[in-house]
Amino acid sequence: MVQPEQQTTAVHVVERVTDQEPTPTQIRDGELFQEVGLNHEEYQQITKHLGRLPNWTELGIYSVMWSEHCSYKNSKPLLKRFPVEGPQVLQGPGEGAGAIDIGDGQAVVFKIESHNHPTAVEPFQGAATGVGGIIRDVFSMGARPVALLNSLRFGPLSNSRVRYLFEHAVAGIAHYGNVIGIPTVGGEVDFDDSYEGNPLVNAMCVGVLSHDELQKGVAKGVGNPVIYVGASTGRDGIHGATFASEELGEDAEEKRPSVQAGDPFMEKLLLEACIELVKKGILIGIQDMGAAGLTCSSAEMASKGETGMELDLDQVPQRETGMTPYEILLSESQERMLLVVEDGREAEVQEVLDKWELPSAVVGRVTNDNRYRIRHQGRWVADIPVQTLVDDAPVVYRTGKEPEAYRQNAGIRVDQPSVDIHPGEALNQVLASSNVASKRWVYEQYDHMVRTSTAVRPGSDAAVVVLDGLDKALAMCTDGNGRYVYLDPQEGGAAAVAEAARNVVCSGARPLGITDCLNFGSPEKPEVFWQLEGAVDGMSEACRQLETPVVGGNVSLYNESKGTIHPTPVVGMVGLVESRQHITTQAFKEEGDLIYLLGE
Amino acid sequence: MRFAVPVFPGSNCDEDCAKAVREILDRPVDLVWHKDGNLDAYDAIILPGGFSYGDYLRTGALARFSPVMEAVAKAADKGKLVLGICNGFQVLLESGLLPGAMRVNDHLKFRCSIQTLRVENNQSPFTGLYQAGEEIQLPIAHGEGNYYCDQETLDKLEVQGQIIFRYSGQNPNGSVAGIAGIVNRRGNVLGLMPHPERAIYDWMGSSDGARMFQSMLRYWEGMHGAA
Amino acid sequence: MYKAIITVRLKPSVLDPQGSAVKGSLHSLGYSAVQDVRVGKTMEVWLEATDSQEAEAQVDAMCRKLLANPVIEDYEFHLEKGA
Amino acid sequence: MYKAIITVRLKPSVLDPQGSAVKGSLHSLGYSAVQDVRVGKTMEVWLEATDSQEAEAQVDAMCRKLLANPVIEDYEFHLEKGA
Ligand SMILES: Nc1ncnc2c1ncn2[C@@H]1O[C@H](COP(=O)(O)OP(=O)(O)O)[C@@H](O)[C@H]1O
Repeated sequence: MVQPEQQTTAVHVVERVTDQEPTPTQIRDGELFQEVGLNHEEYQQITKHLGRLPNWTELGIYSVMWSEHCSYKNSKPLLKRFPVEGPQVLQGPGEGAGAIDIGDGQAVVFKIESHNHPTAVEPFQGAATGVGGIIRDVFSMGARPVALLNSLRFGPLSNSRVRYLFEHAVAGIAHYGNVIGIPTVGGEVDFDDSYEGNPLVNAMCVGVLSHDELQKGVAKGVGNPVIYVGASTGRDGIHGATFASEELGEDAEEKRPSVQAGDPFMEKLLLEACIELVKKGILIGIQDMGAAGLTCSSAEMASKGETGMELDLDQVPQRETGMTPYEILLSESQERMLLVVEDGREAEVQEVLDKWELPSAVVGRVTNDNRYRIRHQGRWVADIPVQTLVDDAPVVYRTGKEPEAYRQNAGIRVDQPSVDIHPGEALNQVLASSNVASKRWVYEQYDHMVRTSTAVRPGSDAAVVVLDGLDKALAMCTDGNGRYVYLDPQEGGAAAVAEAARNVVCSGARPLGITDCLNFGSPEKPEVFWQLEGAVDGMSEACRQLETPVVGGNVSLYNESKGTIHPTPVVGMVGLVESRQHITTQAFKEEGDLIYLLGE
Repeated sequence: MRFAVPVFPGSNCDEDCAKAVREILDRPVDLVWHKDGNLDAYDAIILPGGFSYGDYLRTGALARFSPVMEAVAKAADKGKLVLGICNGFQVLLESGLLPGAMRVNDHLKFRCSIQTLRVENNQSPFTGLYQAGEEIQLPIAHGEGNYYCDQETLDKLEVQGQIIFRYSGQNPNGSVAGIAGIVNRRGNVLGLMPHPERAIYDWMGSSDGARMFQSMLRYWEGMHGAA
Repeated sequence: MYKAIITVRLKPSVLDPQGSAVKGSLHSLGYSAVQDVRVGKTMEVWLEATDSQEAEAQVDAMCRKLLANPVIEDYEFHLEKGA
Repeated sequence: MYKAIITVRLKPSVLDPQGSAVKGSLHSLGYSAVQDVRVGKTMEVWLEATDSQEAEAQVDAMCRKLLANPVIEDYEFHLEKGA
């Protein structure tokens, strides 16, 4: 087998690809790095890492890799506080999704992720592509997705724009899950003024696999091919990761990256093909092209493999003409995966991909020199030390400040609520509130029965999904309460975990672990950072007490538009039902049964 | 009795149908990739639900040109049993094996719920184990189940007993005459929007669907003797 | 290269739930002058053909076979000669 | 009474999976001359208006507000004066 030539010295990188692009000196002198969300200090670091001025393509790569969405630069120090270990944990944070042992050689894989900003701009596609992304995170671990959940926060339904956003977001979630054939079995919806301009859409996916099928997103083995598979690349969603890491300004509509549209049919083919490849055991590494697209997936795979990578962009399937390297690398076109397979087994892979009629191409090779190199039309357009993109991404250590309102609220005595309303009328008002009323309107649009494994359907505490061929089942739910966290971040954070645990336990399961999505405002505001810190501490403490480690999650900051949202950590919990006989539902069953009240 | 479940790109109830046959009937069942054009080895064919070809253009429109559909037509012609569930029903309509066409639900939304149906005809190979007029519970899950046919066709369906199931109570999609499922003139091809394979155990919310599979087996054994 | 612009509509006799819904929404937005709405599909198909007659025959066949469902839909199209 | 014939199309930069699927099927039916397919919507809206200018203004507003999604779609329309 012919090995690709190994570059030992730095290659010659072009100054710019087209006349429209600024040159490296123009970028420096005009401070154009600010346009892609990088500050002076970060630009200096990049120059140091490269030993020269970056060109526009390289600047784009750094800008997305160092965005909050990809690098967690603001939240990393806090995420370290989460308990992430436990005897049952097979895969903690760091991969597409976490994995927990459930006995019998099986494991459950799950993760939650946000798609808040895209939904605020285009609710149907924004919410739909959020679902598509989280499903890819789960099957890229080698797991067969078995259930979807979500957690939604919107402004009051009395506002017609909110109603539009809500209806279309629900339809988008339904559409993606229904078409791909994964039941949407649960979730939660809450309406509050604070989400009016900035709705939250968090989607969770749960999958199951055999231990030996667990995959990783690594690029290993010098000379091994890097294979691109799935939808072709267009100009959609360029800078989506950066967009997610900024406040939604008045100009969000114009500034938005051209919106990503999802194709759940394509993803269904991708899912089946990837699972077939996993079963054949041909894959060395597999990763979804999510936020920051090809750049993020390839750089992370090389970083985790402690290797390097060379990509030839001319091989990337493209759906528009004249795309620049910058655009190809940063596009967030949906339904795409990156695979690394053993050299020489390309034909076997091709056979599977052809059966599912999926576009694919060998777009690069694994190298051993820790460089991330990009070729385009015969020229090198980027040459970057891999670890500077991932491991050496900047970390921002912020300090929080207790908000004024919190101090004031602390003085209020709440043990004697003064209510002068007739209890019957109060009850009616409570039952009629959109937060308490039945959510059937929402979940009837979700196919919650496909796969014929749903034993407890939406409408109870946690959903229960039985496992083929086993007496066991999985209970799962999403929970969070922004108002509690607003009033007391630590208590509120702990309460979210506790509520999830109660729901799982009430369904007959023992909690196994959680995934979480931290939806907060701008971390640059000390009061918001204080909320984030408190919530993380509260959640961590609850997780320690309940022995439910955090095996993955997602951070969504900068949720601001005309004010900051309530701090809203959402907890997705999975529990194990040892026997189907233990499955319990919420409803009263028979006349004469005793009713107990447990707890304080 | 051997069953085949053709699999189109985008089918997603294929495994569920196979599971129902295995668990309820304990008979052999194969998933058959849509490019395979031969179904001679099978006695019954179940076209599964899902979103073949993403439901693009019209539901079932692109799947009907798959090679396997020629084999399905041939099997129907030979009098073998063909059951089309949900998207399978839509494919049967598009391919002309059943009369009529499907429109989007009148409320324009996808609807997933357990629905009450009335068994209008228990003389078909698919309904022998139900009582005539019996009300049964089956789940539905579709966005385009609003069955349409013109008056002339409807009159024929009524007179010839081809309407097998009707929605009882509220019509969940606006279908003509509350139609949930019909057979062809000969009676060996049934298309229905509800999902019998999702109602085979009580824990699923209903087990009424099991008898549809059992009816098929009983009918076949009546023709061929138990084998 | 030819471009065929095809319009597929539900037959007048077939109730159009989408059209009724759109009409309802327009009314509730205050467009009370709207009397009726029908929703259909438009398709643009680019194809190579030696002349417009051949293109026309091809497109007509595609419509009959696949692009429209004769049970509920009518179609019409026109051709543009393109680059 | 006026009839507005409105065409709503996905912007060229937005993925049209439906178009790709239809193209694939046309190819497998043997129409290999087909180069590309895009699928959009067409709407016919009948409305009362005192003159064509008023009708045009109304229809344009409806398109912007409801009938097209400006984030991913473009629209165009023409008016016919009807019975
Ligand atoms: N709130 C969180 N709690 C726990 N883990 C988190 C959280 N946010 C992110 N992580 C973990 O950090 C890792 C890095 O995320 P990354 O690979 O960038 O994932 P993605 O972009 O898919 O969210 C992921 O494994 C994720 O599970």
